[in-house]
Amino acid sequence: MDTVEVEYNPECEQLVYARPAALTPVHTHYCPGCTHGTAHHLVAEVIDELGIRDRSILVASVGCSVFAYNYFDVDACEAAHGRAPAMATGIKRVNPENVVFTYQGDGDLASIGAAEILHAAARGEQITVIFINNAIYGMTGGQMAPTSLIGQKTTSSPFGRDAALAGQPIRMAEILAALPGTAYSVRRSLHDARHVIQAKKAIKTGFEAQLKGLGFAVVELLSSCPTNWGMTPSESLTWIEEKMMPTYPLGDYRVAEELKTRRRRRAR
Amino acid sequence: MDTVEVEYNPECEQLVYARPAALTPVHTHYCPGCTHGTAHHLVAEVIDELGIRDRSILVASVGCSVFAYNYFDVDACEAAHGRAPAMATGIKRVNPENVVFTYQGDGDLASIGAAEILHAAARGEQITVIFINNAIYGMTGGQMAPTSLIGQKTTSSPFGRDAALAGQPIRMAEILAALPGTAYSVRRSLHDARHVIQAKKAIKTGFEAQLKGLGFAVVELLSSCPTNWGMTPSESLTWIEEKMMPTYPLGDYRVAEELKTRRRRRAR
Amino acid sequence: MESSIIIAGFGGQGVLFAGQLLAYAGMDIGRHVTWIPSYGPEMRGGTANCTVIISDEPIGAPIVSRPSIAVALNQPSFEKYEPLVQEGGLLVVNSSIVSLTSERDDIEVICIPATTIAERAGSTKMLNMAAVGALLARRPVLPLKAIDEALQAHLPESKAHLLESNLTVLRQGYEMAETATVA
Amino acid sequence: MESSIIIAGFGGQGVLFAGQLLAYAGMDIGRHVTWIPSYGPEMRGGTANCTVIISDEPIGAPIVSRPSIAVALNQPSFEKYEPLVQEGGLLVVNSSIVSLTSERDDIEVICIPATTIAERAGSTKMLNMAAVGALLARRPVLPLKAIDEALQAHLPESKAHLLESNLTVLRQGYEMAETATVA
Amino acid sequence: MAKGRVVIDVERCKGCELCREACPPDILALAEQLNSKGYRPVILMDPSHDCTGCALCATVCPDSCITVFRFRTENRGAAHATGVA
Amino acid sequence: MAKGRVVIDVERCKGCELCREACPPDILALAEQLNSKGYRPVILMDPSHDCTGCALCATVCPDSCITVFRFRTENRGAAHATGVA
Amino acid sequence: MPQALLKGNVAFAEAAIRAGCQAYFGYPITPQTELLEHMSSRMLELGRTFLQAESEVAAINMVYGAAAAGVRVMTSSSSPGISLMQEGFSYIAGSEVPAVIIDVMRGGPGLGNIQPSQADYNQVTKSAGHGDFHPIVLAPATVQEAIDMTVLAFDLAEKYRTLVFVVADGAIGQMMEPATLPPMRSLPSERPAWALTGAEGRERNVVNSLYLGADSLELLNRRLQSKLAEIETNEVRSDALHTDDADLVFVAFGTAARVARTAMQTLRRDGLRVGLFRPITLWPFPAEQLARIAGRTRAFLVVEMNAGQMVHDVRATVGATFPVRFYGRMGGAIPMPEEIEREARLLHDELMTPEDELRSKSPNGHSGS
Amino acid sequence: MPQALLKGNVAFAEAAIRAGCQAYFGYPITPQTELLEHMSSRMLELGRTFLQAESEVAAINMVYGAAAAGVRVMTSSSSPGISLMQEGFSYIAGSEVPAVIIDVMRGGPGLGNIQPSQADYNQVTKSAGHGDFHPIVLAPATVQEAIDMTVLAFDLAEKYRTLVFVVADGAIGQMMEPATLPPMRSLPSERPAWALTGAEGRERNVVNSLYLGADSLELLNRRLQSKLAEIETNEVRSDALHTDDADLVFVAFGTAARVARTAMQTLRRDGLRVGLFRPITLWPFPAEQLARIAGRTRAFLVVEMNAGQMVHDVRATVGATFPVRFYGRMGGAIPMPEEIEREARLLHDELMTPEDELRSKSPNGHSGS
Ligand SMILES: Cc1ncc(C[n+]2csc(CCOP(=O)(O)OP(=O)(O)O)c2C)c(N)n1
Ligand SMILES: Cc1ncc(C[n+]2csc(CCOP(=O)(O)OP(=O)(O)O)c2C)c(N)n1
Ligand code: SF4
Ligand code: SF4
Ligand code: SF4
Ligand code: SF4
Repeated sequence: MDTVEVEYNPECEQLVYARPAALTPVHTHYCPGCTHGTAHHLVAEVIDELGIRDRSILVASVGCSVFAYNYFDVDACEAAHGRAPAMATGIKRVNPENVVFTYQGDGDLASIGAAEILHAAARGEQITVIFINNAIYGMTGGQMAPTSLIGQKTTSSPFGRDAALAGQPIRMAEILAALPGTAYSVRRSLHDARHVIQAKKAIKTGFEAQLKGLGFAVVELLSSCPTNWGMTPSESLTWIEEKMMPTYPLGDYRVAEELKTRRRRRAR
Repeated sequence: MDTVEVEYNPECEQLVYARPAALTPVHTHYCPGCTHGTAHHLVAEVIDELGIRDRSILVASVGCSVFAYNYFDVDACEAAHGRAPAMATGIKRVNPENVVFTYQGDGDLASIGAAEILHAAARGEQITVIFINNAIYGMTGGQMAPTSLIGQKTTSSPFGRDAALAGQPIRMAEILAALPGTAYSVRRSLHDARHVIQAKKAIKTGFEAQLKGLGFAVVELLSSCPTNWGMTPSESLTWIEEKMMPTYPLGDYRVAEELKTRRRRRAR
Repeated sequence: MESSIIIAGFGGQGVLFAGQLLAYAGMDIGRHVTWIPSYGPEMRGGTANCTVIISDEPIGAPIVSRPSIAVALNQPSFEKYEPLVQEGGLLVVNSSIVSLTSERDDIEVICIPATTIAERAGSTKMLNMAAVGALLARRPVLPLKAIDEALQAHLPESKAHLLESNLTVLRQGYEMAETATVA
Repeated sequence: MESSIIIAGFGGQGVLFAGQLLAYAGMDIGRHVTWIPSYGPEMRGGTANCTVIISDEPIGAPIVSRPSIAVALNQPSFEKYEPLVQEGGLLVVNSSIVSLTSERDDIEVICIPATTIAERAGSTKMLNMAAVGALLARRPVLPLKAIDEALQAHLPESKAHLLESNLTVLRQGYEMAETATVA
Repeated sequence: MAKGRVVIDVERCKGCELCREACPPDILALAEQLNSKGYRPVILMDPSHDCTGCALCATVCPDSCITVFRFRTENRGAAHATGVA
Repeated sequence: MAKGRVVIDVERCKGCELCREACPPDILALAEQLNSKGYRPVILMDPSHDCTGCALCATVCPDSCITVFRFRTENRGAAHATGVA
Repeated sequence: MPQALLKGNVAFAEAAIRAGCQAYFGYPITPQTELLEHMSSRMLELGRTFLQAESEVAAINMVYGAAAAGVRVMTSSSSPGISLMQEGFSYIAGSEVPAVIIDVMRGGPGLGNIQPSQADYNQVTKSAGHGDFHPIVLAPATVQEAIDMTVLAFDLAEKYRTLVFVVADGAIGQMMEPATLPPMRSLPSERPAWALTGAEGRERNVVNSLYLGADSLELLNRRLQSKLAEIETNEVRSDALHTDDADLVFVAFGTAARVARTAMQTLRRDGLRVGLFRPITLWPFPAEQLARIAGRTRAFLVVEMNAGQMVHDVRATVGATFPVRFYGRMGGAIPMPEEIEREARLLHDELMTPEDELRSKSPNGHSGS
Repeated sequence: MPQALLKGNVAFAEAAIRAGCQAYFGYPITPQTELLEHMSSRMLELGRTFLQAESEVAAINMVYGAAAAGVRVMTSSSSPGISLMQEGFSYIAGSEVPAVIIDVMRGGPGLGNIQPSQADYNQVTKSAGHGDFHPIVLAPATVQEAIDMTVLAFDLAEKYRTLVFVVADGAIGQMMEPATLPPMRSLPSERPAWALTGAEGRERNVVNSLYLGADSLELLNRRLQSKLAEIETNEVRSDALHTDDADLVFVAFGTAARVARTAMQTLRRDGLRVGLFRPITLWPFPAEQLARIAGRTRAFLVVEMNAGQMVHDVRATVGATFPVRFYGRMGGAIPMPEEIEREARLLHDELMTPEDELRSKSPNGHSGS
């Protein structure tokens, strides 16, 4: 696929924003307004800014982001459902010089892949995990995820998620923060420009944790699924803010000292 | 196998302790001084005291306790390695009237079975989990477990567990306590009589949590493996106290209100 | 007699329901029918299509390489299926958004502004009914009445209030196609 | 010529090492050998055993239903293997803890107080050496010297300081068996 | 006078309109005709030249369809204020 | 005068000696001969009748080999103190 | 019951419910997800057990648990999920508890795609897990058969205390056809004697697949083998169409059989005497029935949606000398009637040539277009 | 290199190291644990990658990752663990990355026991996972072969970018025999062109098994099938002993072949002309070699430590008319030479009776004592 060549005159115009180089020109298959796309360009911008495109290896997972290996202009592979952290471990252990990151949905990471993510964090694997929490299984058509909200109607919880039958939503950022090998575990949201900008900062720190060899890093991002939530893209963003955020408070659940000090210094 | 009939005269003698009825007469295959046996008789005593022998279903796991179904005089099954919580879920969901408990080692529960135990806790399955943490894989001959201590030499960490390669020990009682469906999560030890008595109290509460339908209950027990630790039984108990307890502090990590109050009332 | 019908368009154009409607109607009047969709991961903007077979005998293959009737509700569908329609077959085209025209002289091509018809009746979402109407006007694989009844019987409750307007669109599609000069 | 030897006893009695020692010695003097243990989950008090085959030709089955030589270091092993020894075969019995005696007149049975011998030499753990010595005294499947050398070559470092006493026990077992009147 | 302008890759645009909502001066609108994917893309409608080149539209665009420029003639400083650098 | 006594299932005992260490008056000892499993079982050696029937041995015995009695003649109350009831 | 227009996946689910399925544990995967979704509403409405497991591994072990408790239980999945269940299948087989598995196959290997496939024929018939066992494998070709065989599956599972698979390619899961559902069965009032229900007033029950001694495990295996032998004598099912006068017989199951049927009709119209043999039980494989047909026809054309798996069972049945040709499509492609007709005409022409020549032409691998 | 007395499991591990294995990921399971244990010390000493995974599922996906990075990688397990790896195997096959798997089989089904078994023959040869693929399967019968075939496995895996299994029953993993280790190979200085190493100065690489379109996935499958065909022509291996003059030929692999060898020697001493055919590659199965022998002998006695799995490949090869008898032990039992001799004598006597009678006697299932 093509990219549009945008002409401009540097003399009198300053380029403020352009599509990041770490994204391929391919048109994504994501639904209109799906913030998977937003997460993609944030990760790509961070890769560009850190200048690690030619060192990075993406481990895509099984979910709507299954084609991520087509969208990021880096070496990439497609893991089995839930096993991205194990595959990333295999790669990072033999390629310590590479920057290895996984991109996983909530069904992938929190449900079928719970053991792999837990142990990657416990071992302190030097990988960065981008975790897209959209409270649903998107790819397969909107079934309940371990992250679905109480009362949320999905195609596999048609009467709304009932805590007595299906339990309460799992908060992965908090759980993973508690594991000994975790250097960085935070939750951010993609529901408006301000939060998108904060999310990008967190993603950058998540990669820096790996570059500094501090251990396992995960950035949980509250993301939308207009299609399976049955809402317009903008309604979806409101739903994230009003419905998801109370259950999934944004925040820093584990930030290694080395990362804190660094951030402060930069702030000055 | 036989049991010895012990004769005595109730007139002038009072029976203070006898082998619990919930244990079969079978001689266990455990090594001399292995506190798996201690955990067994505690669980059996609790079953006797609660009068639930004929309602209980044991889900044995794959580990040295693999033959537990021969030792407890209750309906029982043998789960696949690590999957006892899933099997117990299947049973409890169709037999809500039964008291379903798993008996799992640390390799079984914390390593291969991490996803199943995590989700059983998250869903708040009404089961009781007896978790034997002996910091090693006993059955297979002493390999490292996720619970092995830093520096601990095992047959798969011959130079001692190195945190940089294998991560830090995982504290399951704490992790499981953080999950929304957990009603009871505590850690006790089996290294001396006083602690054994405390362990029994915790096991009893763990079963009461299920009887009251409060949710998922787990009792982590620090246990010995003289054979694979290469120590005498009594050296092993010292090792638990001196080496394991600092890494695995005993304590109550989650106790549902209903269980607390009850305990207090009894104390009066 | 066996008719094989492929209906294709954008995800949101009610392609699958239009096919099901034909299948229901066929079943209700005692014909053998099969309906099979193209299926894939959730994606908007992807093109959806389904194959319906209506026959007097038990049906073997539920899919066909060359349908006797194709309904193209958008450009990509036209490009894909126009060449595949059997000789003597029918191609129904949604001229509201399909600008292309067929070069073939061995098939019947009927163009109707389905989107526009539906829009006028209240919602573009009903364009699929206009197409079905047009189809039946040129190929009486089923009596229009059967479709009417199927629509009443199987329109999802959520859409019940749209029954009348759907029927209208169906008729308008039918009539427009009856009178239309064939391309 | 092929000899099949089963050594059996309690877990702690050095059964497996005794077998390996024979295998090492056999290999070192250029014979074909196989060693295979009974294996199972870690359990004390279980009985352990291993099968050693020493032959002039490549070895097929690494296991035998009826060994030419059996070494029974405890009661259960005696009960299990006494009946299985081939006609004309040898049964070595640790009389220190095995009270039973064999009824068979078609095999040679040699009883030595292996535990006691070892205890006297410093540790009961060496009883396996006494048994090996006795075995070789009655069936020269290998020269005693080969065992000496194998022992020096393969005794685990942790036990190196016990080399001498092991050799002594080996010899004592050998001598006692040489002189012993056969049951 | 406009301080900036945006260029939209209309073929890539899926018409989700998130950029519209993010745009303070509200100068993005849906085009009349569909693109080849069947979407109504967003286009810049800035008659009174209100675009500040704040790039918020580009920040939230899930499909990275938007390129943003700011004219050098005035308040250069603003470039750093966008936070998307 | 002994306040209690213990009965040990010597066939079940594996001679781990944990009961010995738990026993306050230290009146448990290893037997001379092995049981049929090849273990040296523990036996009660209470010449001076020191057993209090505290049941600590039974509490720690991994193989539940020990049955414990307390004589009714004196301090019944102690029964409740054991905590293993 | 009147006919309804039913989607295969929904038909599987509703049929299971009517057959008295008391518990369902599963994990979403295309192209069988509608099955799980139907269960998620209907089972709860009926007050039965539905649980979306955290994974296929958990799902099959939940099934194992519920089966051990003696209830009618089922799970469903598709190829990758079925691979993850292999250990669980083996435990269930070793413990001799009944369970029903619906496998709606998709294109592989690996993540592959979600299009219809029959590439897991070997997986379900030859090795559904480690150790010596075979599940009974039923292969419906219509939505009506999907219903009937799901009901049959529960009965066979209970009768033999075994695993029963109902396997379909994605097309059968996704297509809609008119079909009739059976009436709702009443649930069994009590559990089997061996079930885990608490040992009140009876000897305790143990469900287990561990037999430490080789002798005891060999005994279990003998019992399993004689059970399998019994199944091989009693439960073989197949369907034959126009095979009496046929020069050439298609051998196919599932959707491939439907397509072959269409090809057969066209060819017959053109005067070629073609028949169709359709294994309904993939295990036990209807070898005798097939051998009998081999006696009266001249060649087989095996059509599969894979690289050639069942064809090995066909060859093993009729021997290397009998002409067996294979035509397959892979990766989720469905063969078109025209393709099969072409192959059939080629083969038919060859049938006029001497046997030996023909044989030499019969390729081993697939010859798909 | 001088001979050493080596345990099979240790031999596998040390041979892999000498063959240049750069990374090992595994999970403990009897009877292969010594393999993992040896790796845990040696790999670290050599500064290579060793990691005890949290499970077999994780282990195989770590292997997948390291293989995608282009290093020589291996895992090992036993029956239940191999079942858990099926999905991973399928992904590795679909992605065409090389990997070596050591499978030391134990008694099944289910938890079964830890005694030697060959009951997973079908699992490794017919269906190591969903979809159309076959790993190359090597079956050593001695500790020396365990070494040689492990080295070969790495070379074949790399040559064909495929999965290679080395399968042994527990006895071969546990026994000690004198054997010679190869010299230590130097590690490859660079990675293959397709490997994931970061896209510096080249087009980016993608390792993937997803092909959404049926056409593209069919293309992949065609490539895989032609690769398999190539392997079938180049890599078939087998061993024949005294088959030239034999009236009766044993067909067996692994430990069963060793026992059969002993039986053969005894029988030959008694004047019976018995031979032994030993498949070394279980896949591809040495059908031609076997067929040739069928041409000059009168019957086969297939001996396996299972209920009869390879015997189906033998029957498929020689057809229903050629006398094939099966003798098997299950559940971890190892057949004794005497048992095989008895079966052989029975069969040998029958060989003197008319063919047809004989055929009728040839049972389908196992006839183990
Ligand atoms: C082993 C296996 N099980 C199930 C599936 C089907 N499947 C594909 S994606 C998916 C879940 C996707 O949800 P999530 O991880 O939340 O990502 P999202 O699509 O919401 O971005 C499932 C269950 C599969 N491909 N493999
Ligand atoms: C799928 C599978 N993997 C591995 C094994 C081998 N295995 C048996 S027990 C065990 C671990 C036992 O350790 P733990 O759970 O800590 O219990 P312990 O023996 O220490 O009491 C392992 C790895 C198995 N039986 N099944
Ligand atoms: S289904 Fe949901 S998650 Fe998937 S692409 Fe569409 S909107 Fe995004
Ligand atoms: S190996 Fe360890 S855990 Fe197992 S029985 Fe022996 S002492 Fe206990
Ligand atoms: S946000 Fe992007 S995709 Fe959405 S409408 Fe604006 S430009 Fe188009
Ligand atoms: S604690 Fe029990 S097993 Fe141990 S020595 Fe005392 S009585 Fe015997």
